[in-house]
Amino acid sequence: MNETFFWWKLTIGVIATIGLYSVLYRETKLYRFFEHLFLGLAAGFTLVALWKETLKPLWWDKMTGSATIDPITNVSTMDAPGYWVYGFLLPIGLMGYLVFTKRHNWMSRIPIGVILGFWSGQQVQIWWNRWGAQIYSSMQPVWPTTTDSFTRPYSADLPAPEQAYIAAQLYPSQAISNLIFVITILAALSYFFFSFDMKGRLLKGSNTLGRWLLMIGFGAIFGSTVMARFVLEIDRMSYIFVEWMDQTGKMFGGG
Amino acid sequence: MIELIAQAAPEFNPFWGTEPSPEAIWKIFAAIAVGIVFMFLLMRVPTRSRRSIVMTFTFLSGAFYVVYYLWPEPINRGPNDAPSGFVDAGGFFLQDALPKVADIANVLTYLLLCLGIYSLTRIHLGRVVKKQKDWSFSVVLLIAMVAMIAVGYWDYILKEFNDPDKLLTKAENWGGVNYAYDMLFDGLIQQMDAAMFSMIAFFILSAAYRAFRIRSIEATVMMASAILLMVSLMGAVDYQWSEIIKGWTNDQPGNFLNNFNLSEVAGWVKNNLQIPSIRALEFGVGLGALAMGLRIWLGLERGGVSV
Amino acid sequence: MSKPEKSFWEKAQAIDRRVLYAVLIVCTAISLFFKTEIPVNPDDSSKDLYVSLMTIDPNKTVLIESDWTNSTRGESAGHFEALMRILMNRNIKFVLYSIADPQAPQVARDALLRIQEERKAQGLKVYEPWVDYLDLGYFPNAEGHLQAVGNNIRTAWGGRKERDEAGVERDVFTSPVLSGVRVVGDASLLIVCSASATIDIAVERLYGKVPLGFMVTGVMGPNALPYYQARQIVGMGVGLKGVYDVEYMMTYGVNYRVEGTNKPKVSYREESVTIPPVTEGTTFDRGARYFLPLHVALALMILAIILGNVAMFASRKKRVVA
Amino acid sequence: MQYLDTGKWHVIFTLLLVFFILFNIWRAKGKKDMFVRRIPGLNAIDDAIGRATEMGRPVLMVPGLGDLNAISAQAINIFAQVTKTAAQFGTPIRLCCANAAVFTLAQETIRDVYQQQGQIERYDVDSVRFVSDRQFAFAAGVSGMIHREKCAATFFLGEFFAESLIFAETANAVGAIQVAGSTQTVQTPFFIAACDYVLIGDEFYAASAYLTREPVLVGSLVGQDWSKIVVAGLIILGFVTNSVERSQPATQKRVDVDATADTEAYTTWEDVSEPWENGKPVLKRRQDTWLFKQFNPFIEQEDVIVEREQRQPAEAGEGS
Repeated sequence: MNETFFWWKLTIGVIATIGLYSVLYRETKLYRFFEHLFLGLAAGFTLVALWKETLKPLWWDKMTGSATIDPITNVSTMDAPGYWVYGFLLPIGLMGYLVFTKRHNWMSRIPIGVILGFWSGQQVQIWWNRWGAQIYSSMQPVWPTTTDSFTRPYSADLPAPEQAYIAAQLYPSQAISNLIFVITILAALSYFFFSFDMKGRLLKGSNTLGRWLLMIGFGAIFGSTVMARFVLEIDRMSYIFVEWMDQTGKMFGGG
Repeated sequence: MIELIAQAAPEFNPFWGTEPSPEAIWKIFAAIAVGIVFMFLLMRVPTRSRRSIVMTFTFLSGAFYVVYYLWPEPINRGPNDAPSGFVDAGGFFLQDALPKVADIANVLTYLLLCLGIYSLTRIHLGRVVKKQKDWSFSVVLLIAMVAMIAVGYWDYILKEFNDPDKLLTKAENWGGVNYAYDMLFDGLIQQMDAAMFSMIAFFILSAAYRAFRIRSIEATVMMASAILLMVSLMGAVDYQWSEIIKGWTNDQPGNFLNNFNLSEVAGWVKNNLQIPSIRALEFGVGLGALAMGLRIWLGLERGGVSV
Repeated sequence: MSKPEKSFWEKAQAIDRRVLYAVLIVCTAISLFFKTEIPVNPDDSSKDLYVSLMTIDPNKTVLIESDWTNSTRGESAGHFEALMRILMNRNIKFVLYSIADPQAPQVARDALLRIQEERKAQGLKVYEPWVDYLDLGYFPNAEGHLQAVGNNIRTAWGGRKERDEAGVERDVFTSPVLSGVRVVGDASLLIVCSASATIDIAVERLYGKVPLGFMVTGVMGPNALPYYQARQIVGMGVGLKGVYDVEYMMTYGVNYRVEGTNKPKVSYREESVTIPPVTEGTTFDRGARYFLPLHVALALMILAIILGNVAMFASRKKRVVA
Repeated sequence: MQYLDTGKWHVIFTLLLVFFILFNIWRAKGKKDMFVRRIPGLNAIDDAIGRATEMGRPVLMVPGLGDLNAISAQAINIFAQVTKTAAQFGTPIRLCCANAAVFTLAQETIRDVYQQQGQIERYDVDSVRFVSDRQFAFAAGVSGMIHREKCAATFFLGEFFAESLIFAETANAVGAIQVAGSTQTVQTPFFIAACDYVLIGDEFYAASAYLTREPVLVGSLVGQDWSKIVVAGLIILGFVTNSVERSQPATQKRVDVDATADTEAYTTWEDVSEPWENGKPVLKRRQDTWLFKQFNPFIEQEDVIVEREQRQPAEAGEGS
């Protein structure tokens, strides 16, 4: 049973994959079929997960609490208290459903207002956690602490104190890189000034420079993202040509 | 160990929290009832005060996190500590309240979910009834949806309530429903996810061929850094290049030329050009979010999404 | 005036995108069947991650946030499997949980099972649930949950029960894995194996409370890089290159000199560290299998860009002449 | 007050930024047509809609995949502006959502727009639709729709992830004018590669101010600029002082002690044993500098010891 089932599962997966890939050729009836199948299944799964994964653990269980009854002594111990006030959330949430009514549609803004309110409050709270360390790490020293050599010498074969000393130093090459770092961040920052006109050579220049530097950044992102995308395609190929074929071999090749 | 067990026992405020028991259910119904009454009261309010009502809800929810942030955080809190003084007590309260408050937004979001499914079903039922173009595909969609719901919940009930010894966690004990569910979910949904996702690779290729042209300085620098990164990701090329450099430097690790290894150069570009430029951009976005958050929280905007 | 014959380059410029698609499919599919070991120089971020994984206190627990699903199997599965192999080889206890997606726990479970089978076949120690690792499953509400974990892990995970070796359901904090953990900082490391923006949440909510390490897809790499540069995380493996880096370091060690060679295959900037190769169990796996096809794909990509530009210029010149 | 978790500094700094924004919003009250720098992507909106009207094809708007937060709210704000124009021309619109809460908000907002334009009879409830909350089901659905309805103009604004390029390339295949912008920096390059107009980073938030010139919005934009200037200033101050300090000889070294099972992390100073290393003075390390101390507050061991009397375990867990 299991092997056969597994093969069917793989096979159907392969067919579905090809069905969706068909849109690469043209938007055909085949694609349309699998698209709607996908949408339907996804919607169905959403409704399953709605209770199973979210409302039950997040809302129902916490509202009712939980207790275990000891089979021997038959004494019930509370594991988690029930927070009955969670019940109040149901009507609040249901107000959203008034959006389709003519007269009370404004009330749908109440749950939305609450959700947006929480999000907004958090912004104040997380700003520093996210940016503080990054502001600090942008304050890079740009003055070399030593001029013994231009770049950091290779210290693998030196005694420990020497290594420690070299590790602690800031060599000119690094200092220059740091300077470039600081200039880049300032230039890029200047590109995002909206409320006043960028007049004067310096501001205009840094604005343009900022845009170019941003493009370099985007290029780099593009480069490393491309890897991820291709790997997924490769993984699909391996799904079809390696896994499915292996399983098919096992099924029919007497394996 | 004792201390840990003591901690494992839950703490709760006897007013909000109740022992799991039949009467708890009554309290819950009471809460729901109060909510519904409240809802009907809201339906009566005059048009002019609506905005302020919505704003109050928004403000109160935002205020919690702001206060949580500004209030001194109680440190080094032991499992059975009693607060020392008012500030500490406030800190304790906020700390305990946080997880519950964090739930509210999600519960509300998910309570709204059916609204989305309603819209989807509406559109496709309409198509079927009106026999519009492609109505047959809408039938496929609806059937798939119903099937998934039925199988999904059946499987869930079997696994959740009729399986005390967790036998169904192993495939060999499965029945037809469990197989059906696995087929629909693992066999179809998951694979279709992956298929759609992997399609991006093709689009990238064609986009690169079509759009990555040396038209302006911007386009050129973007292309150049993209290519540099891609080459540096090709381990073999990178390695061969470093071998060549080893040849020049006759394998002196200290030699300056070693900085021209592809991975070194790519790393340098990332660290000194990508990170700062993107970081500057992100600062802007972060500030934008902060500002937008403040405007929403304090209800300063009018029109658009705000009343 | 008669329309001039289209030149090769003009045709090339107007090439049907489907041709490109076909080429990509064929090339990657074929190259999957060639197995070769490709020499690399691992990235610093991968080295940092691997070194901290190999040097953390084996008696402390590692928390693993597994936030990937089948759709990013290509990269994330490689990361996760490598992580499992490392932890099991070092005999470190770990906790699995997910916040990104309800499916994430199942996918992680399957991967864990694969590794278990593999190790059983190789006659190595097999991890026991409750004793060696805990599988806490999915926690909805990512932000809220990590906030709660950072603020008090014992209340955040307090309610969870698992079956102990005797099959009795008990609070997870009574298990050997978590019994030593009072605050999240008591864990030696939190590894986020993610394909989504949960890395931002992790930094926002947990930075400074526990050392963070990332294993992310190539897409999230650039997102995570600033955190690495700002030392908010100890290290990270990015994308398939990251997977292959780790597999490569497992095979050849770090700063590890084989007799008769003056330079190690993989050298690390902190010369005091020396990590011998992993001798038991599999080292090269998914990363090694996909690395060659990746080369082919990237080469295609670069070729496409170059051809695109050549075509543009060539046809432009022709137009000037005509 | 014990701000031992992260130090006082960040609270003050955050409050400063908040003050800047609010102060400028207050300052802007009643002012007319304040300056906002040109944002090319947004000037394209009218042409795009005009084109759609001529071809009689729909305008597609997607507020991204994100949950209901300021980002999707902002996207819908922009779409409200787009819809205004579309409503006047009577151009059909499609707004596809991947999140039910966002869908609710969009539904409500778009209806308001038609109402205000006095075009309520042109408003079709099904033009704002929920497709799927599953990323790639959503991608499949939307790209199928782009193919079938041959949308003439597409607006992808909000939190986009992997699906961004699927949309962009599909829309390109049917020859639509595309305006795109994502707060997800990682996706921006793909939009740049495939779309006609792209809002980069912050421009997305500036958009509604640019389109409406509402004093409140422009005011907060000014506040954001002030904050950026402060950040820039901080960075400049930082690299100067760091550069100076890093070349000064150190007398003390900062030592951070990690949190253990029974105490929080704390910090102490340790005297430098020999101020000279192989003939050169020992210089301050990164963590010995003044600024580092500001960003990583210096917490003495005694600060982290808090005396609290113990509750009775019975009280601790009622019913246990």
